[in-house]
Amino acid sequence: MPGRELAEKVSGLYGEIYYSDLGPFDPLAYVSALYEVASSFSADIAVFPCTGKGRVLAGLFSAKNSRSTATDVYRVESKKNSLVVRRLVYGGKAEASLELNLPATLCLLQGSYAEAEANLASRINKVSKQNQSCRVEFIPKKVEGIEPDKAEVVVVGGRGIRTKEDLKMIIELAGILKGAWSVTRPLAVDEGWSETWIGITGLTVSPKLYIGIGVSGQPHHMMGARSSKIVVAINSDRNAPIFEECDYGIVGDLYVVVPEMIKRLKNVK
Amino acid sequence: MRIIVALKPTYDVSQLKFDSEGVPLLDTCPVTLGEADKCALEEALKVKGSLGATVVAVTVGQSEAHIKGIKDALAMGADEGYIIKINNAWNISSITVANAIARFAVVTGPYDIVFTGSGAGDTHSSIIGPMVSALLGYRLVANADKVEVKEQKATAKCTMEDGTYNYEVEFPAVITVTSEANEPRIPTLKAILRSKNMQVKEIGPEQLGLSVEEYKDIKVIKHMVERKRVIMEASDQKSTEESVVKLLTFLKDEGVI
Amino acid sequence: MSERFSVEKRLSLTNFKLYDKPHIIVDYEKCEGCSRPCISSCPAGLYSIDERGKLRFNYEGCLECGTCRLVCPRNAVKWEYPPGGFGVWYKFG
Amino acid sequence: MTEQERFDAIVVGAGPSGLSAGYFLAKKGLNVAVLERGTEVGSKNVFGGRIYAHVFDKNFQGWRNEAPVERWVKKEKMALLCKSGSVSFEFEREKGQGSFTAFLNPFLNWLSSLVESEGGTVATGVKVDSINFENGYARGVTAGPDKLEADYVVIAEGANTLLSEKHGIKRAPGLDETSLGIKEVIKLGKDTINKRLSLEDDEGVAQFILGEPLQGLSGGGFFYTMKEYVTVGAVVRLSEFARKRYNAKDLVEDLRLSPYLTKVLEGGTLVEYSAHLVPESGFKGVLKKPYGNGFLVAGDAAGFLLNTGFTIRGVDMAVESGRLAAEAIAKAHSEGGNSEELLSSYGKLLDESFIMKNLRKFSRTADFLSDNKIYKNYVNLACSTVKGVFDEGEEAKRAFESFRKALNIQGISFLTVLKDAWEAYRSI
Repeated sequence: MPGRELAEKVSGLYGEIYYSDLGPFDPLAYVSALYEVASSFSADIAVFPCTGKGRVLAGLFSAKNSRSTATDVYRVESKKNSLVVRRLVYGGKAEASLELNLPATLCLLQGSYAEAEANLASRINKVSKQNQSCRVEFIPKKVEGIEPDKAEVVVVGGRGIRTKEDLKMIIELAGILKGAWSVTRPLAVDEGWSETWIGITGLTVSPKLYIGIGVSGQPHHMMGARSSKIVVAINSDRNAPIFEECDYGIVGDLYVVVPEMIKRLKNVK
Repeated sequence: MRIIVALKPTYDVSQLKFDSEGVPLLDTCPVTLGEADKCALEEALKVKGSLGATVVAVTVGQSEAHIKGIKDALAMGADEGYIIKINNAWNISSITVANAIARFAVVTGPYDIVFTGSGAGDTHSSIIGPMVSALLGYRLVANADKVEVKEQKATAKCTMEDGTYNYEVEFPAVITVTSEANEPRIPTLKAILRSKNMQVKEIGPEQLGLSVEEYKDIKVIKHMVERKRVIMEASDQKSTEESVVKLLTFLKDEGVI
Repeated sequence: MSERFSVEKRLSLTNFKLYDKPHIIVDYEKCEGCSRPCISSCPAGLYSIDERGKLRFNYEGCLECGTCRLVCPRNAVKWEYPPGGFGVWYKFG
Repeated sequence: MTEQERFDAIVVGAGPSGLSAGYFLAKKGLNVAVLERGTEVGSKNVFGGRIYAHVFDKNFQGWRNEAPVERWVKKEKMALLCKSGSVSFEFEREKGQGSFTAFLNPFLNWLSSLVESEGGTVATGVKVDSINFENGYARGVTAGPDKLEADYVVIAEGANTLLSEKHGIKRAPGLDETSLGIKEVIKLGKDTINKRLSLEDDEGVAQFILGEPLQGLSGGGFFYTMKEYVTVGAVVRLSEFARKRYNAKDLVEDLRLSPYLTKVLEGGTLVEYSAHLVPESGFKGVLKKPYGNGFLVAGDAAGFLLNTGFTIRGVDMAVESGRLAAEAIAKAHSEGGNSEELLSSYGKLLDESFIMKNLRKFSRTADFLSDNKIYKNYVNLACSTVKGVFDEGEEAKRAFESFRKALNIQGISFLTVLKDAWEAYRSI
């Protein structure tokens, strides 16, 4: 999406909006645009999303502009000259509270705060084009159906799924529930069965309902799904860590349980 | 070619336990090099094998675990190993770590590539590589799932949230590597014995002109997500039907389907 | 501490650096008809019988004690240690 | 061949015996490598919790200031647990300095640092696959793709004797000759431990437990206090799990949940569950010739473990056998050979050492301890008798009266008791 269009989309949420048309993600070109904006006024807090690109930009930006940094932040309390933040650590198993001096850079976890109302008077500014630091070729992911980070129901397939063909079951279940589907990182990156995955290096989702099917619940995956309202787990291994942090779980063969779920849901509808 | 590999030994998060008050039992948790860090080292060793390179492993901290981490890197095949002697390295700020590595690169450099893991095994902030790149003015490739290094430049495939990026960068560059990039080698007996005669070199913060910043008031406790944990069994046809019916009823009552 | 912990729970408290291939191979054919002392003897409870009466073994959680090798009356347990650096990692011992 | 690929001696296994051998070999100037399969020294080792100090006092100068001792054993306790109650004895020393509690992982790391400070090499993450024999002589080892040469190989592989069996040095032990030790480590906090057991900071309890929770199995339970932790475990013969179908995985939980222990352990956090084999054949089953051309066997692998009926001694015997193996190798080395004959001094040294003296002295113990009557009937007998003596009913009972009644309940004749008592007198 061109920069101008994007900027208009978030108009009302921010007082000053800057955009630039920089092409596909070249970290240094992107951050130098940020440097340019930052040099025009002295910001106390810089906030980035907790995504792959967000973290990269936060690191680049804070090294020059704030030096005080925390990622995976889900609560912020401001003091006079500092921020007390709560962040996830140890793969999301633990939380740490720490104090950051201002100016500070934060990567905020999606779903930590409700969306703001768009009622500000916005001014849109353009930032000049920056020098490329490398050659980039971008292959956007193909998303079929609803995007997981925007859906109210997310059905996720994990290592328990044996073949790509079997993913159809997950997609069908997601369809019936009017939700999105995704997978864990190994299925996306190693097997190439999906363009998206949920987890610390992929998408963070915060749906009303998360259903993990054949998902063991490794911390790096669960960090991407922890803010879901209800977590459901279906797994044949009763020792899978996901059962420790689900609301409802079924210990059983997913190849029996999921078709049964689909059957029941279809009958109801 | 000269390569730095920046390494961080971390608590093996998958093994971490907590006491009844939710305080992490760090004494009983194994500490090892992060998986992504080992992959970063493996990439450097691959370059050493194909193009010839001096691989310098470095970590920030002086605990037993840091020394062991560097020894492991030497056993895997690094040519030199350094610890940057900073006390209480678990609590120092990210910028201090990044600065330490950047200053180290300046003092012992020049280097062509700085490899590091895309994220550490414990915090997984993924910001150290980008910070080092900004501090050194090196180019940056972050989260590489596949790396190929040639004489003058590197190409890398990076999977990010919106798709796949194929980068080509010239040196000097910082390249952060994910744990998908390769299978790190397991040191052989002879490699281990050879590394036994190698020294883990020490370098102090004053030698690097470094000021150390600690995070203030760190408190770590178990992250409790209140979950209901209603677990049902589906071992045969009957129990499967019952569990599924119960599950769907629960979900309706919750108002999520 | 007055609750009983399942063996799975206790194993989840013990540290492991799991190797991706099993270090113990059980010859299930040899097991047919055996009284299977391995099931009661394994302190990690890794041997079990499935619904068809077949022996099942899972090496994940192996404490590397060697008991199953010694109690097997049919020499059906091919027992090796995991490769160097892998397997159970006792922090106390 | 480079220097790194050739050693005077290679020790397989960095347990108490292997590291001791490594230390004394290095001290005598031999080029030695100790190879350990665990990712760090101690990561594969398990024991109950107590070590006897004498062997360190004699051979490791200044060790009391350096070794990671948890607590010095001040109180020795023995508890017989029955359905209706328990009988316990306690012996309290004025000052405990004879044995101490420790965790094996840090303790072995300390020993390992001694080996390295003497110039020896300790390599971890190395699994030795086989010993290389040439013309009937051990000539080194193979680990994965690598071969390593040495004049002497010390086999200190522990109780699970895969290597020794592979090379025909010993046979696989029988189910009555081996026990399984299972242990739980529980974090309780120093103050709680001190308060509940009336201890000062460095004073500890070593406790031996028999009876009900172990369901009459041939074996005993133990409880040790560390600084911040306690260990609870049991050592039971393999034959009991195999033949009686008692579930090994329930053993320590049954013990931990006995009313006798739950109060002490209240509020604790379980942090580790471990299991390890224990060679328990005593004198009868000890490896008769723990040496051959180019190799020696030390520690558990050779069966150097003593169960006196009340205590188990393993680490001190292992350390001493490692030391003697080093002595024998140094002697053979100075004589310029590695033949069985030159290494036979190991046998003589062992024979004169406390290892074999103790094993001989307790030669009848292993058989005695395999009698199930001890674990079931006699524990109950003791409980009923003592209960009778303190009976709160109308009629006060004389001790012998209670004892006779208890005998009746257990269905044991007085003569059997006398015979067993005589056997106990001779054995333990």
